[in-house]
Amino acid sequence: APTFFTSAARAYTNAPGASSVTLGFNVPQSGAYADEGADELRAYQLAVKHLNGEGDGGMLNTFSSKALEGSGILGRRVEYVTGDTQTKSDAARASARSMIEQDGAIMITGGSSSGVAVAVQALCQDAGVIFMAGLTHANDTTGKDRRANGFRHFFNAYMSGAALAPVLEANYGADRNAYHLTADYNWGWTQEESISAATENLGWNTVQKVRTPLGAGDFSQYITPVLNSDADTLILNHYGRDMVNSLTQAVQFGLRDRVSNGKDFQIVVPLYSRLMAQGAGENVKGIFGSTNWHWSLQDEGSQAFVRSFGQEYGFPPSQAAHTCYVQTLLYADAVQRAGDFNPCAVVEALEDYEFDGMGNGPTLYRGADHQCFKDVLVVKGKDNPTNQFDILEVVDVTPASQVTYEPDHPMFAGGDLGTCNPGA
Amino acid sequence: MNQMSTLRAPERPTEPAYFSVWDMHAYYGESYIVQGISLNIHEGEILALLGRNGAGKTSTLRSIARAGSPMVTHGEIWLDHQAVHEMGAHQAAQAGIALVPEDRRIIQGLTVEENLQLAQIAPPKGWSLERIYDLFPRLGERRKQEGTTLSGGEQQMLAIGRALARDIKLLLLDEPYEGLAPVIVHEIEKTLMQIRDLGITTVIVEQNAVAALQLADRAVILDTGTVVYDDTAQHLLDNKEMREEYLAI
Amino acid sequence: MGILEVQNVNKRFGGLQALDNVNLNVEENTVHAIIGPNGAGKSTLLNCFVGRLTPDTGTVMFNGQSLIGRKPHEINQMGVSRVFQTPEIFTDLTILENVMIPAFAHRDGAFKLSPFAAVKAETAIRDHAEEMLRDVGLVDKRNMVASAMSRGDKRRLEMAMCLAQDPKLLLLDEPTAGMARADTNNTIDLLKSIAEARPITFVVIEHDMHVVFSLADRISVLAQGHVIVEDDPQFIKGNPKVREAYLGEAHGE
Amino acid sequence: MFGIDLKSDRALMLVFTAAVLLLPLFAAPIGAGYPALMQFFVIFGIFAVGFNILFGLTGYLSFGHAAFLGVGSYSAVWMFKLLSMNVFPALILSVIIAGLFALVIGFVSLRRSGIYFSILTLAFAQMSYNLAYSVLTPITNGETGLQLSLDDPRILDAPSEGRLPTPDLFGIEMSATRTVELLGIPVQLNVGFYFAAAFLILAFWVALRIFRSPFGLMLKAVKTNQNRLNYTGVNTRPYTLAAFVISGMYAGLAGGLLACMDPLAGAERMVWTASGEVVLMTILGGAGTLLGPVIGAGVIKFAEARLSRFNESVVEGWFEWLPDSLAYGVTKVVSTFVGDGWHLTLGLVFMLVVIFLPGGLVEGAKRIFGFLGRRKERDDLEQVGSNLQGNPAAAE
Amino acid sequence: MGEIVLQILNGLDKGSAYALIALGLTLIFGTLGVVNFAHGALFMLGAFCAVTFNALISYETVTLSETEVTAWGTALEIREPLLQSWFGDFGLWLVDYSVPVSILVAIPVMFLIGVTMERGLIRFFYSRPHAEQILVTFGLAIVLQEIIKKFYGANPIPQPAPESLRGMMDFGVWLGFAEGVVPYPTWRFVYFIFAALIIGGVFAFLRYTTFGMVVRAGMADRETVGLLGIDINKRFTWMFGLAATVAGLAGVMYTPILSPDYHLGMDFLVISFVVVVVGGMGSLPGAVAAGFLLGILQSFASMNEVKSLLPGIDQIIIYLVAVIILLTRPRGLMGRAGVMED
Ligand SMILES: Nc1ncnc2c1ncn2[C@@H]1O[C@H](COP(=O)(O)OP(=O)(O)OP(=O)(O)O)[C@@H](O)[C@H]1O
Ligand SMILES: Nc1ncnc2c1ncn2[C@@H]1O[C@H](COP(=O)(O)OP(=O)(O)OP(=O)(O)O)[C@@H](O)[C@H]1O
Ligand SMILES: [Mg+2]
Ligand SMILES: [Mg+2]
Repeated sequence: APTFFTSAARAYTNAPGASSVTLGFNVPQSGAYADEGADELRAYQLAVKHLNGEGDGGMLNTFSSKALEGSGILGRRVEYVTGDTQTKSDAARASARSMIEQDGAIMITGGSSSGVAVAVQALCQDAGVIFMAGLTHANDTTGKDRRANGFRHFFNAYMSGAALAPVLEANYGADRNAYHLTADYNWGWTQEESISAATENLGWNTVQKVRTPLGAGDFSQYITPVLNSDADTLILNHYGRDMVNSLTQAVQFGLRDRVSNGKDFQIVVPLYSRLMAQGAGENVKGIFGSTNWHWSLQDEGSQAFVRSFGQEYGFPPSQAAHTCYVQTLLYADAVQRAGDFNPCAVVEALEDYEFDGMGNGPTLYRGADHQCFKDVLVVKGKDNPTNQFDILEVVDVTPASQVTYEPDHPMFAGGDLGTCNPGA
Repeated sequence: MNQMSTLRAPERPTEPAYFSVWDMHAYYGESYIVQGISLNIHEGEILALLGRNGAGKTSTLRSIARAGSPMVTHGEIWLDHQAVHEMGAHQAAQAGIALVPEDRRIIQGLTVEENLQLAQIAPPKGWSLERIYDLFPRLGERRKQEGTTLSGGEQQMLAIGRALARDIKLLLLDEPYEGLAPVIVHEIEKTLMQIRDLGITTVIVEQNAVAALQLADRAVILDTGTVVYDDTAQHLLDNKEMREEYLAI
Repeated sequence: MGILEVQNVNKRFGGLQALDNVNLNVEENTVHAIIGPNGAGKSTLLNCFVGRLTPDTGTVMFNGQSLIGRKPHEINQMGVSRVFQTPEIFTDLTILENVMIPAFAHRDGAFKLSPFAAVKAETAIRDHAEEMLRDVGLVDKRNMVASAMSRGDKRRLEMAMCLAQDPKLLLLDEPTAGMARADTNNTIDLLKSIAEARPITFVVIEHDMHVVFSLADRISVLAQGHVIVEDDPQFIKGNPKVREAYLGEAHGE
Repeated sequence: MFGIDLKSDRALMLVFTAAVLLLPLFAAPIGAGYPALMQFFVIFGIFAVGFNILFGLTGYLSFGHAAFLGVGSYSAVWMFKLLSMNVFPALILSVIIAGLFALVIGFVSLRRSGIYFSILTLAFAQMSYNLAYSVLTPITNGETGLQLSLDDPRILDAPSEGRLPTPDLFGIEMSATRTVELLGIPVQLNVGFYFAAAFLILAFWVALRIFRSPFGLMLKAVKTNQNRLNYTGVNTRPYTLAAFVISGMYAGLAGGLLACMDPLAGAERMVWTASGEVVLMTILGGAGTLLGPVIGAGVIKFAEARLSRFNESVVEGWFEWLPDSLAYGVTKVVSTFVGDGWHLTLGLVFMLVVIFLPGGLVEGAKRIFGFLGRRKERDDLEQVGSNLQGNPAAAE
Repeated sequence: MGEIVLQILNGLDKGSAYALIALGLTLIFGTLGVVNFAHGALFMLGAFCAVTFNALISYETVTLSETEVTAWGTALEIREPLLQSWFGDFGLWLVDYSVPVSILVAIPVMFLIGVTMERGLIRFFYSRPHAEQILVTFGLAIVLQEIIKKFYGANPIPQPAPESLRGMMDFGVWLGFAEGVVPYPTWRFVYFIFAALIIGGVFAFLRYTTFGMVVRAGMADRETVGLLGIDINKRFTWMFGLAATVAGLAGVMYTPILSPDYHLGMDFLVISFVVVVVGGMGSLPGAVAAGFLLGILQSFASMNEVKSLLPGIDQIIIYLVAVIILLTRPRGLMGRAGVMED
């Protein structure tokens, strides 16, 4: 068995002392996702405050579980270390290892890309600590690369497809020719697969799937062929900076003013990031996509979170911040309920756990793959934003039942959770 | 060694000559090469600077021209009442100093003509290109050729031509005959006499001491960075002892 | 049959006929001087011998083997060394290392992978290199970095480097240019003693007539890419063609 | 210096070995004493030492060396997946494959010199990276990186159940760590670290021998005057190619060791910034010096790993003792340079080192000791780069 | 057919950007002999000149609302654009045209940045090894980039083109195609024209003044040029300012095409080095030609027909072409002998 600390006569890796427990927040601090990482970090710091009984308590007040009392976790004060994933698998793992080996972190969380999430999740499995994934949307994280020690609260590409499809049908009809531009790496492919499957179910026709290099910058050479195809819908399987650029440029090439097959040409961005969408400016207006959470939601939990976050930092949180905050609370709660920091106990407490009051309605942490099942938001770029954060409006909430799939669904097949690993 | 005793002590002259160097010391990094050299030349005179390999002749010329290395740490250089020691290389050049370096330093990537034009960009302008081509017809024939592909002798002509393209007061020649065929040496000798007749003050470093002394008014011999002889050229030609000791002729 | 035979070599640079049907025959164990005005094509000819340039037409045979189309290092390995007109040395290395490199090349050939040998253990090579430095009078400066040498010293170093290879044919492009008269005389003596001590052939380009006439067994005069005269030294001086093209009227040495 | 005669290679080797072996002791107090980082120190040390054999000696600046590191890692992980978790087969394959890769790329790239060579190597590495990231995903597992899985064949090992195995040396796991208290500081002694450290020492010794060999002398000669070398009867191409392949194999070894410590190989290992990093390590420490690259690697990896860790609340902790108003300002200023501003510090370090210590850290240290110590001592140190260095008596 | 023309246009457009960056880079790199890894950062700074200018002219006064609150319970901010309230329609126009107008700001700013960089740092590195130049300029690039990140964050900041130049232009009708076959965004067309003007201007400046010759000479042998009475330092400073300005302007005008972020420079750095080297060291026309060549090839390699034959070719085409060109032409397209070959 892998042993990171043979000398420690403890039952599991990095067992906390009597007074404090250390969590590792591993977020991108450099590279294209640095702002998203910064927002995640803000959420983590807020979560730590709330766990330690400082501030207004945020979602602790609305959380369905009342195990947490604002006295740390199991009476230990919550401390944290931070690190830079640089949005690279290697760097993220190095950073996570240093949190585990040097700083004694018992749980690692964060990240803004699926590659990083999968890589760090595997590391945590080997090291015997819990990984609470941050923003990761690829099917693989809880599909083919699922691990017993890893948990994902964020939704995934399959869910995006399942949620978007009905809305697309309602707005654009069942007879469309879709053209996919896809970021040429793992996440892009799973999203392309999921979305095309969902739209083909509606009766849409997929005319072309084109892979574009990550960070291409100028996408013009991929957009002009769209003009000459018989497509009437462009689906951008891009995230972050690629999304900003490809969307901006698609609009620049007049796609939105185009009429094709007698229909108005449409663009769809299946996964939105509100933070990044600012970079696309005017161009997002009226464009459909999906998101895990949005600050304008009116439920109690969301409002409580937006309030604490907004008062602390002066602006509303992003979906990345939300998922990270929630993950931290969920972890703490699981430990509290289990009465033990042992990762295996935590796994047991989280598996098939149902909760509410965290902004997404009733949610299930499914034991079979460690994926959360909850409602998915379909959003649209807002036509008349009232301020710089008011970019998206929620047009539909797809109920969890419609986005639920079997653990061995073909898009998620091939994975094996294995057994939980407590280290030592 | 009576010549030694007639050496002027490095003592500041009250009235600087047209061109004078006073107690100049210079270093390459930490190697102390020019170890207190003083020179005095009247306007229009030619001074032959002689000495063995490594004696510091080139270093002295470069110091006077204010080239980047060696670093002059002490001393004064005066040319026509201008304090050259306070100048940078380009200012010294504008004040009328021209150095024809020992390795010629023809500029790569530039044609013969461009090499000459380059010399005329900064004031003051000297001979016209036509006049230079008249003096060295070979350069005229090859004016469009890249300077560094010229033969060794041609490069030497170009280097001298480049100096003449500027209006100069002091010409520093570092081994101008090196690598030249006897005919050309003769040509250049004639040119140097022409230059002397124009009244351009000249310092010439030359291994062919006889040739240099025939041209020169004064002679200075350097050894390990210090002046060991300073007198008229004629006296040196007559002084067998010094010639044998320092020049092997 | 000479050691170096050059037949009908032509070389053009654009519009310039740098070498115009050059024929040359260098006898073994002699000193063959090439003189001629600047730009006559002397260095170009030498470049054709060592593989720096390829003649447009013509043949160059060394010891019965053609040199045309061979790489510089191959030609050198055949026993041809060259001293350049502007010194080519390893400026960042010490003087001793500069001489040891050709000694290694001579012993080990064009390439030898010996990552675990130690230079300092190569006493034979070092002794040989030091001997060469002693010959040219640089042995006291052997640990100095070569870039800090004066020009005359660099020439001497390059000569030592070539000698360390024990070449059959040594090409010297103005070996004494820039040397003090005393050292020029030493160089003449050195070359003479080398020529006596071992079987070696010299091709010397030189403008210093004192050197040429002290050393040469035979002289070729090149002008405008063309060999105008080839003869023994005593006949060269008086040759009117040579006087006109090269020596000039006033030459009085 | 320090009473030790660094002029002797044996002494240098001894001091180096001791320093590497005692690293956990020195690293612990500065927060660097954990396995992951110390493994990085030695592994990137190997990478940089190898790079320096090419760059420091021949002056050929390769901007694609990370490709060999990446290839080494992929080879090792494949070996873990297919054959066995034993590190030796993995390392052997890493070195061989990286060497072959270097042979091909070097053969083509070395037809050019100077900047043209640099761009050729860069182009090859970028092609490798782009393909590894996308089209070659079946071999490289793309963005996520190649990792072990439960259903790997691993024909020599017993089937793994439930948990993934870790790389081992005939049963001793690389990840095994023992913590001992020394002077009140917990010092982590890790198998993987010592395993890699042994390789660093070996790699350093080989590099030292190369530096002192006629082969090394030829490489230095290539750097100063390739032209002269050709006219001296030396065929420079095989020399440069040999240096290229050797340094490629060093990189492959480093890549293989990375995979041994953490069995995942990501495509980012091959991207141009990764190649740039080893260039920076070498120059920062001092190109052409023996110790420089190792030190440069340590500095950069330390900055990357530790500076990003000091977030604002950590910095606040440092200045708690200051009066509140002052503490706030100081915290703000200091945290600009750490945490998510760690790149800024790195950039400044690069600039300051190269401005004030030309020649890199080692060169700078020599200079400083030169001013402090006697002149004689400095002369000794300057000799370290010479092939004739070693036993001075033998040189006379 | 329309597709091919469109891809050529795309290539020209991309090529314009590559050529402009490479032009500035080769002025410093191929001509002054300094390996300037901060050149991408200059491009990025140019882009942020546009961002800053836009931010300044769309400065808003903020008052806190007494009645309304935000979703998180703080008082709502009411923003009032300052410029419009002062200048009315002209203010609006200025905001609309902020990208092209910011050129006027970028020229002096970038020139000053270039001059400061040269005076304060680069000139101490002319005679240093290339390796040290790389280290110091790379360090500088990181520092500049982090400073921008500090002020503007990591996310891209959109800079729309002026309203009137935002649409499409039917380029095909000029070439005799049917209407609507070759539509092309107007702004990209503007960028192409702009690049052509800058390139032409720089060429004219270097050809019809002695400046170019002096700088070339100074690079080959600074000392000798100095000994000929020319203050080469001053010229180098100017040259650097010029190169920085060219890079900056390329960045300003590119912002509507690519929303700038702090990392923009690094993304262009490698490709611009490749372009310069493929063009040949020391050759300005080479750099420009290589820029356009690589741009066009990259566009063609991205066509579906090509990609289906050679998967992934669009990701490596630039490097592949670089390898092929450098192996067949030793000094790139038009390189001069001896420049940075050792
Ligand atoms: N760049 C340098 N760095 C260090 N020392 C140098 C440098 N250039 C020359 N020297 C040293 O300075 C001394 C004088 O050199 P200089 O070139 O002035 O001599 P010289 O009289 O011109 O000799 P030559 O007749 O050989 O040209 C020599 O001992 C030489 O080794
Ligand atoms: N690469 C080249 N391109 C063009 N012309 C050249 C080239 N190399 C040499 N030349 C020309 O060829 C002629 C012969 O040059 P070469 O160097 O052989 O002369 P040389 O006889 O050695 O003269 P010197 O005694 O002055 O050294 C010269 O006119 C020179 O300008
Ligand atoms: Mg001299
Ligand atoms: Mg010649």
